[in-house]
Formats: sequence, C-alpha cells, structure tokens
Amino acid sequence: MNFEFSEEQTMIKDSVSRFVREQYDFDTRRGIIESDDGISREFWTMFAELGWLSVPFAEEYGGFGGNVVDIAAVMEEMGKGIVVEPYASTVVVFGGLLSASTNAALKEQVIPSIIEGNCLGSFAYMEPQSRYEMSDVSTTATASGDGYTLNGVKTVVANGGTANKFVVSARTSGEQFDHSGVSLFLVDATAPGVDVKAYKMMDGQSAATLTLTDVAVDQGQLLNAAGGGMGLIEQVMPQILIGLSAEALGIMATLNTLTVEYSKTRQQFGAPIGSFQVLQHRMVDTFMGCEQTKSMLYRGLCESKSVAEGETDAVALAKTVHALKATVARYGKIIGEEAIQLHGGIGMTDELNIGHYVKRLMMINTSYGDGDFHQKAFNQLSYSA
Amino acid sequence: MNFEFSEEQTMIKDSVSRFVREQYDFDTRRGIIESDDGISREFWTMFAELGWLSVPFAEEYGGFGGNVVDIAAVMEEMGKGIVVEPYASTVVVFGGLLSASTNAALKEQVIPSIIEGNCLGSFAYMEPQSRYEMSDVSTTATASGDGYTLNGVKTVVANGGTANKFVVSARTSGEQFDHSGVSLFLVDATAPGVDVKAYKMMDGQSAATLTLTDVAVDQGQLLNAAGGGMGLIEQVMPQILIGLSAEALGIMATLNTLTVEYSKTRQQFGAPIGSFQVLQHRMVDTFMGCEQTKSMLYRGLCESKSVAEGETDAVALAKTVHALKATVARYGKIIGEEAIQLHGGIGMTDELNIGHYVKRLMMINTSYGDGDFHQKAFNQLSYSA
Amino acid sequence: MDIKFSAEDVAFRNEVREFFAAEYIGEATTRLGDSQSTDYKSAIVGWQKKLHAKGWIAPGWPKEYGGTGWTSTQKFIYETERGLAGIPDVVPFGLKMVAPVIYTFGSEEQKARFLPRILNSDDWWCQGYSEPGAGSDLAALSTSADYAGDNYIVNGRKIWTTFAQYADWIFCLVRTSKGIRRQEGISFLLIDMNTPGITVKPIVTIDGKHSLNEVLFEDVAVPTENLIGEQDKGWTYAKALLAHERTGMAEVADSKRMLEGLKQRATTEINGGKPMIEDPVFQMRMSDIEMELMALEYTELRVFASMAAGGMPGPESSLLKIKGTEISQAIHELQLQLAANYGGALAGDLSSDELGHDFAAEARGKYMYGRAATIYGGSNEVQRNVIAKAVLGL
Amino acid sequence: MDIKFSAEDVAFRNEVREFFAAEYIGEATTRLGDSQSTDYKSAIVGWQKKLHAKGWIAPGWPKEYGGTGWTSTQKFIYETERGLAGIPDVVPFGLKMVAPVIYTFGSEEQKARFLPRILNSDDWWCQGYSEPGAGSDLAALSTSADYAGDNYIVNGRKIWTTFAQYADWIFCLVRTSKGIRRQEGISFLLIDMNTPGITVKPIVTIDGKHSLNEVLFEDVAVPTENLIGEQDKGWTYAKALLAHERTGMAEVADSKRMLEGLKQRATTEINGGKPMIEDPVFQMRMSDIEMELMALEYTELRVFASMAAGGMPGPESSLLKIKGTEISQAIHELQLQLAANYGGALAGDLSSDELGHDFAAEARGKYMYGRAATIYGGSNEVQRNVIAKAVLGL
Repeated sequence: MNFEFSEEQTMIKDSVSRFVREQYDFDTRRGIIESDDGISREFWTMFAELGWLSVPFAEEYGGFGGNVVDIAAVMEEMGKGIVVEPYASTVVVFGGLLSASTNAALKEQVIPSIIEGNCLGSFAYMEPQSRYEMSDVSTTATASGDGYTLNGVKTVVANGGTANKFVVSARTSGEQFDHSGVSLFLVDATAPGVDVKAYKMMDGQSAATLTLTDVAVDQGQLLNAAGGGMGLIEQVMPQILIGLSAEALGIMATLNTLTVEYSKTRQQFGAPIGSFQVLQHRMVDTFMGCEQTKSMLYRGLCESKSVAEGETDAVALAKTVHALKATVARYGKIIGEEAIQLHGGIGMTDELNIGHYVKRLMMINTSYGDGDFHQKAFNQLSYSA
Repeated sequence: MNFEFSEEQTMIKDSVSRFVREQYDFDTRRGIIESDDGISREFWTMFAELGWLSVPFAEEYGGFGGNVVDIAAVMEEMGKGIVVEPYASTVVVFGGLLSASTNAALKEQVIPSIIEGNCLGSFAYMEPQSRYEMSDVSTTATASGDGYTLNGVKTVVANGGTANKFVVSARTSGEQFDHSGVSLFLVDATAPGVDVKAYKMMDGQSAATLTLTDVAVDQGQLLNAAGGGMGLIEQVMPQILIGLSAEALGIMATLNTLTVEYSKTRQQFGAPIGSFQVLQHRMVDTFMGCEQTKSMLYRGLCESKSVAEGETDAVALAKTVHALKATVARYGKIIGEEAIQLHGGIGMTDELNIGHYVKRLMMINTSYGDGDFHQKAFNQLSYSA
Repeated sequence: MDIKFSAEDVAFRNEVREFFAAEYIGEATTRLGDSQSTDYKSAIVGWQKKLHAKGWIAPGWPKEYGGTGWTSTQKFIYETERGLAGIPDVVPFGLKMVAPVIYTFGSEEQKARFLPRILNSDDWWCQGYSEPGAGSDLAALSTSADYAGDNYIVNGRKIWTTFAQYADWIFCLVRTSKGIRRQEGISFLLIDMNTPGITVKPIVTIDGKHSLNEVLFEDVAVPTENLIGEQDKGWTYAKALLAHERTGMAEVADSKRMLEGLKQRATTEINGGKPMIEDPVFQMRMSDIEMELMALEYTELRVFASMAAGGMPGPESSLLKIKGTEISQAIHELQLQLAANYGGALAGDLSSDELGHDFAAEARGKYMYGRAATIYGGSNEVQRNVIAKAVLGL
Repeated sequence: MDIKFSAEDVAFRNEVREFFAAEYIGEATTRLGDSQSTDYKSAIVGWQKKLHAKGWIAPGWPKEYGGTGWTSTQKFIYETERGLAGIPDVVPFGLKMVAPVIYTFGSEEQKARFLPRILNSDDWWCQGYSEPGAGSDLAALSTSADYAGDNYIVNGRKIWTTFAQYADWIFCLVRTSKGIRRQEGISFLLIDMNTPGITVKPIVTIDGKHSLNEVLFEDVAVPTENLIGEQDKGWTYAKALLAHERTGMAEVADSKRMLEGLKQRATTEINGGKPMIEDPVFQMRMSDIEMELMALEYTELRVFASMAAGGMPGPESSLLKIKGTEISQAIHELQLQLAANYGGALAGDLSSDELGHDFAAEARGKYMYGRAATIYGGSNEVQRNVIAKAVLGL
C-alpha cells in the first residue's frame, strides 16, 4: 500500500510544476487570455515537445501509455497555475473518448495529431434543454446514404473557440431521454454546416455554441457502434471527473496556501488577522476540506487501477467519482468563498490572482455536472433497491 | 403594528413565569418526575385555579376565550421551566381538537372538566407504520349497530400514562393513506377493550402504546362528521405547532442564556471561555437563531389572527407554521448541541439542567413531525405547480 | 400582536405604488441597473431629480432640511415598496451618508452650501473612509491632513471608493493629530474632487466591472472651512453615521423579489425533462433560504415596530446585516446553480438565444459582486464581534 | 498509488476474521455492549483474557513486554476488522494509556509489577487527569501530592473518570511543586484504588447511564515507589501518551458499520408508505455523511501508509479526530431522526413489539452519549487550535 507517485509520474509532475512556477506567472497568463487566440500556441507546442500531450495515449499511437494517475499528476499542477491552454478538453476529455473508441482508423488518424500538438479537441454534448443530463440528446443524426446528417445545437462547448475537431453526441435512434440511441461522431470544426459562435468564459477559457445544419458525416466518423455512445461516455467519465478534480485540488491547495500566507501578514486591529481564532478555525476547516478532497481523489485513483486490473467492479468506481466531484463542489465552494472573504476588499479585485483561481474552480464545478447532480447520481447507485 | 402582548396576555405570562421561577425549580421538577404519577396533581389543580387551563376555551364553556397568542404566552413560559405537567397535550392539542369539534354535546361534557382540572387528555394518532403521516391510519372503526367498533394500535401517545380521555383517529372508510375516511373519536381510558401500556419519555413526560380491541363507541363520541377527521386536524394544527414552538422558544432562550452565563465564569487557559472568539461567534449564531425563531413565531401569531379575521388565506398560515416547526428543529438542534458542547463535561451530566432542556427540545422536534417533514410540507405548498 | 397598517398608511402605500408604477418606467430600470453603461450617471441623476420633485428624495432627513416628515411606518412602507418594485436605492453617499453628518455636526454655512445641492442631486458624493491598511479596522487609517493656515494639506490613499469616477465631492476621514488612542486625532473633511493633486484610479472587481476606485491625494489643499465640526473629533461624527447606516441593511424586500425571480427561473430550468422547481433537493435548498427570509421579514418588522413606538431597536436589530447579507448571497448562489454551465459565459455580443440561456450573466455578476456584501460596511466577522460584546456582554 | 495488501497481509486478515467469528460469540456481544449490566466487568475481562491467550491483547506494545510484534499494516488490519465486526476495543486505560508510560518511563520494578497484570487483565485501571477546573486546559490541574518521607499525600478531586467503579488502580497527574510554568511541577502517580481516603462518586450522564465518576482524594498516602520517572516531570510523560492516543481516533471501521446499520434501518422505516431510504432528501443526508466517510477512510489509509513506510504521519493525520467524531455524531443524528417519536421512549420493560419500534433506545443512547466525543480527549475546539498552530503555522 502506498500513495506515492511513481518515479516517472513524479518527473512529469515536477516538470509541469516547474513550468507553472517559472514560465506561467500571473501576468503571462493574463497576456495569453487577452491575446486574439486566448491561448498560447508556443506553450502548446512546448507541451507537445515535453510529452505532456502524449500522457494518456497508448504507445502504439506514439503515446506515453499513462493512466489516470498520470493525468491527475499533470492536472493538479496545471490547476496550481490555472493554465488556460485546453489540456483537459483536448487530452483528457476528447483524447479520452478517442482512446476508448473502437474505431481503429479514426484513432490512428487523430491521436497522433493530438500528441504532436496539431489537433485541439472538444466534446460537444450539452444542449439548450439538457442541463447536465448526457442522455438528453435532441440533436439528430439521420441516416442518409452511407452516413448520417446531423442537425442540432450544442451549447457551452468547452474550448469551442480553438478546437479543430469535436466529438458530437447525436441521436441515431430512441426518444429524447433514452440512454440508448446516442451516437458519438467526430466532426471537423470547418465542416460544411458547422457554425461555431465562440465566446470567453470567466475562467479565461473559451466556449462556443455549435450549430449543426445538415452536417454530413460518414460511418468512419462514428467513435463506436451507432447508438452505443452512452456506454463509451460512461467508460471515460471516471477519467474526466478525476482529471477535473485533480485540477480543482491544485487550485484549492493554492487558494488555501495563499490565504494562510495573507492572513499572516495582513494587519487589522493591531495584529495579523491570522491570529484571530475565528479565522484560524475557518482556515483549519478549509485545510481539512482540501485534505479530504485529496483523499477522495486518491480513492478514485486506486479504484481506477483496481477496475483496470479487473479487481473491483465499475459501480464502486462510479460511486467514488460521483462522490469526488460532489466533494470538489462542496469544498471548492467553501474554499473559494473563504479565500475571498479572508482577503477582504483586495480579494474582490480583478487584479489579484485569488478571484481567478475561484472562477476556474467555479467553472470546474459546473463542468460535467455540479455537486447536487453528482451527489444524486451517487445516491442512485448507493440507495436504490 | 405591534409585537407586544396585551395587558391580559402579559398578566397570564407573568403569572406562569412567576410560578416557574418561584415554585418549579429544578429539584422540584425532578421530584415530580420521579413520583409515581410523574406529574404533580397539586400543581395541576393550581393551574386550574389560576385559570391557565381555561385559556383557549370559549366563554360559553367557562373558558377565558383566548387565542393562539394566549397559548403561546403560556407555553413559552412553561418551556422556560420545562414543566412536565401535560398542558400541551391536554389544553393545546386535546382541548384544541374539542374546541374545533362540531359536536356540541361532547364539548359541553368535556371542556368544562378540562378547565376544572378533572380531565387530562391526549390525541392518539400515530401508528407503528405511520411515522409522521397523520392520514396513514390503519386503525379501523367498523360500523356496528348505532356506533362503531375500534380496532388498532396507537403508539407514542403523549401523556399516555395519565390521560383520562383520548381523541383517537380511526378509519371509517377509504384506504390506508386516504385523506378522507379518517374519523376522530373520544375514547375513555378505562373503556372496555382499551389497553394502555405507559412508559416514560426522556423529557420526563409519559407516553403509551394504546391497543384498541373491539372498543365500542357510539355516534356521540365522534368529534365531527364521520370521515372528516383530517379537516378538523388541519384546522387545529396551526395551534398545536405554534404552542409547541412557543414552548421550544422558551427553552432555546433559556439554553442560550445559561450558556452565555456559564461562558463568562468558566475559566480555561487563564481566561473565561466566553472570551474566545470562536465561542463568541457561535453564541452569536445561537442568539440569532433564537431571534429568528421568535420572529417566525410572531409571524405565525399575526397570521393566525388574520386568518381568524378572514383576511389571510389558510394556506399562508399553513406555510408559516410548517416553516416555524422546521425552524424550531433547525435552531433547536444547533442551540441544544452548542449548549452541551460549550458546557463541556458538565453539560453531559444528568445532574445539570442543560441536558434536560435539550431533551425536551428534542421531543418537541419529533412531536407532530420533525424538521424535514415540515420543510417538505412547506415545499409542497410553496413550489408545487 | 398585530401587523396591520392604519387606513392612512394603506392609502400612503397605494400612493407610493402608483407613483412608482407611473414614474419608474422600464427604460429607466435598465439604465439604472447597469452601472457600466455610459449614461448611468445621467439616468441616476434623472431619476433622483424626479424623486426630489415629488418631495421623496430624503425620507431620513429632518423636515427642516428637506426631509419628508414621514412617520417611521411611512418610511418603512416606502422602502418596502421600493424593494419590491426592484427600484435601486438612491446613491447613498450624499443623501444618506454625508448629509446626516452635515445637518447634525456641520456649520450653518456648510448646511446652506451643501444640503440643497445634495437634495437636488447637483453634487455627486463619494466616501473616503477605507485605506489599504484600514479595512474593517477603520481606525487604523493614515491619510494625513496637516494644518497650514487656511488649508489642510492632505496626503494619502483612499480605497474601495464607489463611483469616485462620477464624484464632485468626497468626504474623508483624515488624521490631523497623532492621539494616544487611534480613534483620536481623526477629522472629517469635505473635499472638492476637482482640487489639484487628486487622482482617481479605477479598480476592476471580480465581476469584471468598474464601480470601485482608489483615490490618491498628493498635497491636496483643502480649505479649513470644509472641516466638519471640530478638528480631531471626526471619529465621533463618523461613528454616529455608521449607526445610521446599520439600520435597514437587511434588504428583505429586495431579497423577496430576488427569491420570486429564482422560483420563476426554477420553473423554466429543466433537468432530465423536469423543471428544477420540482426537484426535491433543489426545493430544500430554496426553502432553506425562503424560511430564513420569512423570519427575517418579521425580525425587521419587530425592529421597525419598536422604533415606530418611539423606542430603541432591541438586540434583534443587530442581526439584520448578517442575516440579510447571508440570505442575499445564498439566493445568488442558487441563481448561479440554476444557470449551470452558462453561469460562466461572458457571452459578449451573443444573444441569449445564441447562447442558449437568458439569465446567466446576471446570475454570475450578482454572485461575484455579492461576495462583497459580507466584507464592506463592517465585515460579518466584525458584526459578530460587535454582537458578542454589545448584546451578549462577552 | 496502490492500496493492495501483500499475500501475507491478506492471510493475516483472514486469520483475524476467523478468530473473531469463532471466538466473539453473540452472547458476549450483548454483554460487552451494555456497560450498565451487572456482569459487564466480568464479560469484558473474560473477552480480554481470551485475546491475551491468543497473544493479541497488546498490538501497540513492544514485543519484549508482551506486544504482538505486528507490522503497522497488521495493526491496521486488526483494528479495521475489529471495527467492522462491531467488537468493542479493549478498555484502554491499562493497555493503551498507562502501560506505554510504564514501559517507556517506569522503573524495572514497576514494569515487572504492573505490566503482566495489565496484559492478563488482572488489574482494572482508570485515568485521573481531568479535574473540575481543568478540562480541555489540563495543565490547570490542582490535585496536590505533598512529599512526606516514603509517601506522597494526595488531596484533590478528579472527574470524568470512566469505570472508576470497577478500577483497582488509577494513574494520576498531580501537582508536586508550584513551578513557574503551569506545566512544571506535575508528577505522574500510580494509586491503588483501595487506599484509604479515596471516594468514588458516580456521575450519571444525559443518556441516563453510569460510566463516569468523580474520584475524591482525602489525605491519600501513596508510596513514593509508585511515582513514574522523576518528580515534577509528569507532564512530559503524559504528553507523550496523548500523542500516542491521538492516532487512530477516526474510527472509520466503526462508522462504516454504523452507516451500514443506518441504511438497513432506512429500508424498514416507512413514511407515507415509502421507505425512508427512497426519500431524496434523506438520501442527501445519508450521502453527506457517506461521502465524508469514504474520504476519511482514505485519509486514514494515507496516515497509515506513511507510518508503515517508516515515516511520520503528515499533516492530514491531525484531522482524524475532528472528522471522525463529526462523522460519528452525524450518523447518530440520522439514526435518531429515523427513530422519530420513538427516539425519546424509555420503554423500560416494554418489548419492541409493544413499543412499536426496535432501535429507538440504542439510537437515543448513542446520540446522547456521543455528544461527549467532541468534548473529551481535547475538545474539537482545542484540536482546531492545535492544527492552526502546528500545521498552518498561525
């Protein structure tokens, strides 16, 4: 039993950490966000060169052959720098879906380009009416000749402004809420009929509304069997939730550290505010919240490994990742709000980094379901007859 | 607009308050609870002589003609002394049901004996399977000749050990959960077929399991039209919930006062514990909880008056009393737990009064529905289409 | 035990409602609500002049200086109706903050010079209290005003100054002497914002907006006639003002209106085909707030009733700010929870149809800026310290 | 990143399970669980002698004094299995509290005299630390031990002494000198409970039970040979013991078992014809706890893993007691919520059929007595103070 990262994992973790500390200071990040692209292509190329983009991919495609532990290692450090380059969207989510795809040709075509840094990707699943329900899909994929025609609207598509390719969920059969009948297609951002309306999110990352009007796709663009998209999504969901939670953990730890440090220097009523017992106890609570979140993340990592090795059933892991995301929501909210409150007026300013960490934490909370959503999913698995 | 008690109300409030302070000290109360009867018949006779038992009853039966404000005034002071004599059970609940009864003969027979102190009463509604659902009634009232035969079991019947008479809910028609078909009967504790198994509750009051085996009742024992019992219960419920909440408020205020006082004298680490900021803030929170509860009680009192005068609809009042009981649950729990925690070890002892106040508060919480039950009832009224 | 209004009060309430319905038109609503629009100042001033014309601009002032002469009940009714109608309060710095200090502690010349212009919204005032090193601990302020013949020479930095960018005047607490107690040696100065040496630097807040500022004073000469009362006694005047500020911070009417909005939106937000308002868990989250608000409404009424009866507000008045801000923040949080992924969208030019959602930006803005509610005007931590001492005697 | 046990450890776990299943029979369960029954002491002693016979009575002791020689992993497995099986821990005062002080700081004579009798449960020990004026602030203790030739003469009152009514010996912190710092001048004494001048007064707790006591010392003569280590250095020994006590206070396995019980009961408690476990709101209340417990289980594993690797536990260990007690209290609360009206019934002779309910008394008892969990052993307030200082450096 151990909760250490392996030597290899530690190396990559350290390398991301060094990048954040040495090259990704707050002003650099602000400059990137304010640039036209909103991301740094140079840094992305560097990520590719350092091998970070290859982490979770199989060696046959040129990948590093890592697992969720590797992803968590990278994402936690990215969180500490609130890196806006779309690593989660491209590598963890989009890349994760492709890795789990049964379409060998498609994988061979796309994965190497992700690794090389030439393909930014995104998963377009949300619709105006769907909120967090992945199976609430009204975008249609109508059979047409050898392929399908896609019609529908996808909203708040992560990395929408820069993604070259999207995995799009569309319904090949069934009714609006049916679990089966959802299919996943790889769609090019520049394909005829694809309209991308991009905008900024408050965390500096981009998003878009994706309108699909008679977009023609062929069988080769299906990630797996038609109608079987939900199964593939569920298979990848632990990796997605773990990746985002690891990023959140990095943010939470950073916010706590910054707040404790500030409380030691900020003087009010003739003493550092960190000497006031009420604030001390609240910082103890945020510290404990962060440690509990870390423990839940480690639980997810250990169980992922067990599932991969066939020793634990996937339901236990599903319960854990729902609990993990709900825990991130709970403590993330408390930690973010306490960070602002304890910083006082200065915590309210755009100039200070605190608010920006908080905003990314808030965005993670609503990505792939908020706290209540995941806790209810947890309840469903735990307490149903 | 005013939130004062009238001169008459203040007089009766003061008289209960004086009784509690001067005659109902903690040792006296303990002696009463440990006595065979578990209540003081002398005090009860005194309550009658002082007119307290007549408060909510109409003048035509010898009552004082008071309303819920009068009841609240009495109950709040009773709470401050955690008086174990069954005032709530007999006067507020049992008496309230009789007052609302449409059976004039029954009222004429029973109400004066309550006022005189000769009749202790109780409402037997709960069943082993029913939890807090009043309409979940499986006790049967089968038509038989001119009357009915009652069969069934009623559990945790308040004041079960000493009540002379019970109002019993039984089903004259309909299925187990049906709202209509529930009827209310006045049943004598000594009637053939009535078996009373009494025991103590942790608040020093008594309760009983009531087993009804072929108990014969006639039409004259019906409180109102057969099958219309739920309507009558709902009519009286605001009074019941307000009465218990007022008692709870008296307890909560007492616990807060005792805790603040203790914190000023108890020394730890060279200072009174009340000087520690963390405890100060928590006592501020319990103070605010108590004030908010008081405000909600006053809201219930004002709206009761408006409903009685035909100016507000009963739904607004029902919402308020559900919210009131849920508020009592929420802050009562916090106040009770903080009182014990801040008293430390001594708060854990049976010898100190703190635990006994807390226990009565806990019993009030589960009487006629706990916090979640009432909050859900509130939601039902507030958020349903 | 009664919350009924008299017939006169009911008539007054109707008059207020009618006036708001007639005069506070939709166009104004939008402009008054958006502090970032270019004509915000003129919209505010326009609306305030309309209120002044009606004679309702200064309910809190004594009648001799231009107050309404209303009873406390009328003031309460007016504020309640304003909140329920969703009309923003008047900009408080002139009308509610400096004016009471001027008419209570100022000279006759100062009253004559400043009060009429405040009533008519001719001068826009801002507040110079907080400093980088003096937040909740206001007495730690260090901006200096050195006496030099006819002038004080002011040097220092004030921060969190709301709408300083629009202001003609600023009222400041400045240090004129180094007293033994930190509260001594502080004076209350009125400063013309056009005086040379004053620089206003915008502060963008975490909602991405600009309403706060830093105000820098570099050898700013302020005529001694702009001193309120006695030199070195400014803390006393400011404290009196703070007490004034503390009543009526529960903003129950505003929260009620927001909560109604929340319920409405919960009927249109759908998850799994069902409106969120039918979700039992979300219902609990809403009623956690709604029940607190129902209680707070009566707490406010209790405070008001004892004041209307000529008494002092009881200890329950101390919780108004804490509970009021906690409730409004809780509503903001649920609003944002309802907005889901859309809550973070800086949709810019996209219409709500193009974005797929219609209240996300508002929900985000209120949540983010709303975090300040528990920080300014005496943080909620300081409020609890005050209650512990003043009410519980700890 | 791996929580797998080695084959040896798995074999050990199986051995523990089998032993518990075979030897810890139902009859013992009931008697061990009811501290109010007349044969509670003999039941406990009987079970502990059985553990001693197996060689498992003292996992924490060094092997030379009779410890098991287990690895940390084995100790962890043993504790986990014990908790999951619902077997109460050994009475800690002898085996886990005084014994480590004796074998670490005691003389050879003391070791020889006391340790074997502790191992064999021949002596029942109790703890004399707290005093009426010294609770969380232990160093404030005032019980005096005056040196008088061969004896110390002890005078004072100890309080909250668990099972003093059964005890043969008590270990006490007493004041032997008035030092400059309050922590100085405290000594660690072993006192025979049969010494004249000792009076044990029962304390009934709010659950109506008697396990705590007050122990009064009136001119009690204690041979100086019963002093541990040096006079006036007792605080050092006690502190070492407290650190020993602090690890493993999360009681995750116990909470897991209780939570399983709660879920079971939620399937049989019905409201409106539906089991409570299907109620969406009650589900949230359960998962609020279950999720915390899932995390805490891994926090405990993290602490254990770093200790197993020969390191010191990291900062995360400090939260074990706080979270552990908060979680167990939260489970008690839900249990009592499930019991509804029945929770308050002191049903006495009534069978559960006659009462109408079967776990009400247990739910009440656990809730009431469980309030103490955040008070004793360093209140949770003190625990938070400690973390603020030691971990956060505040």
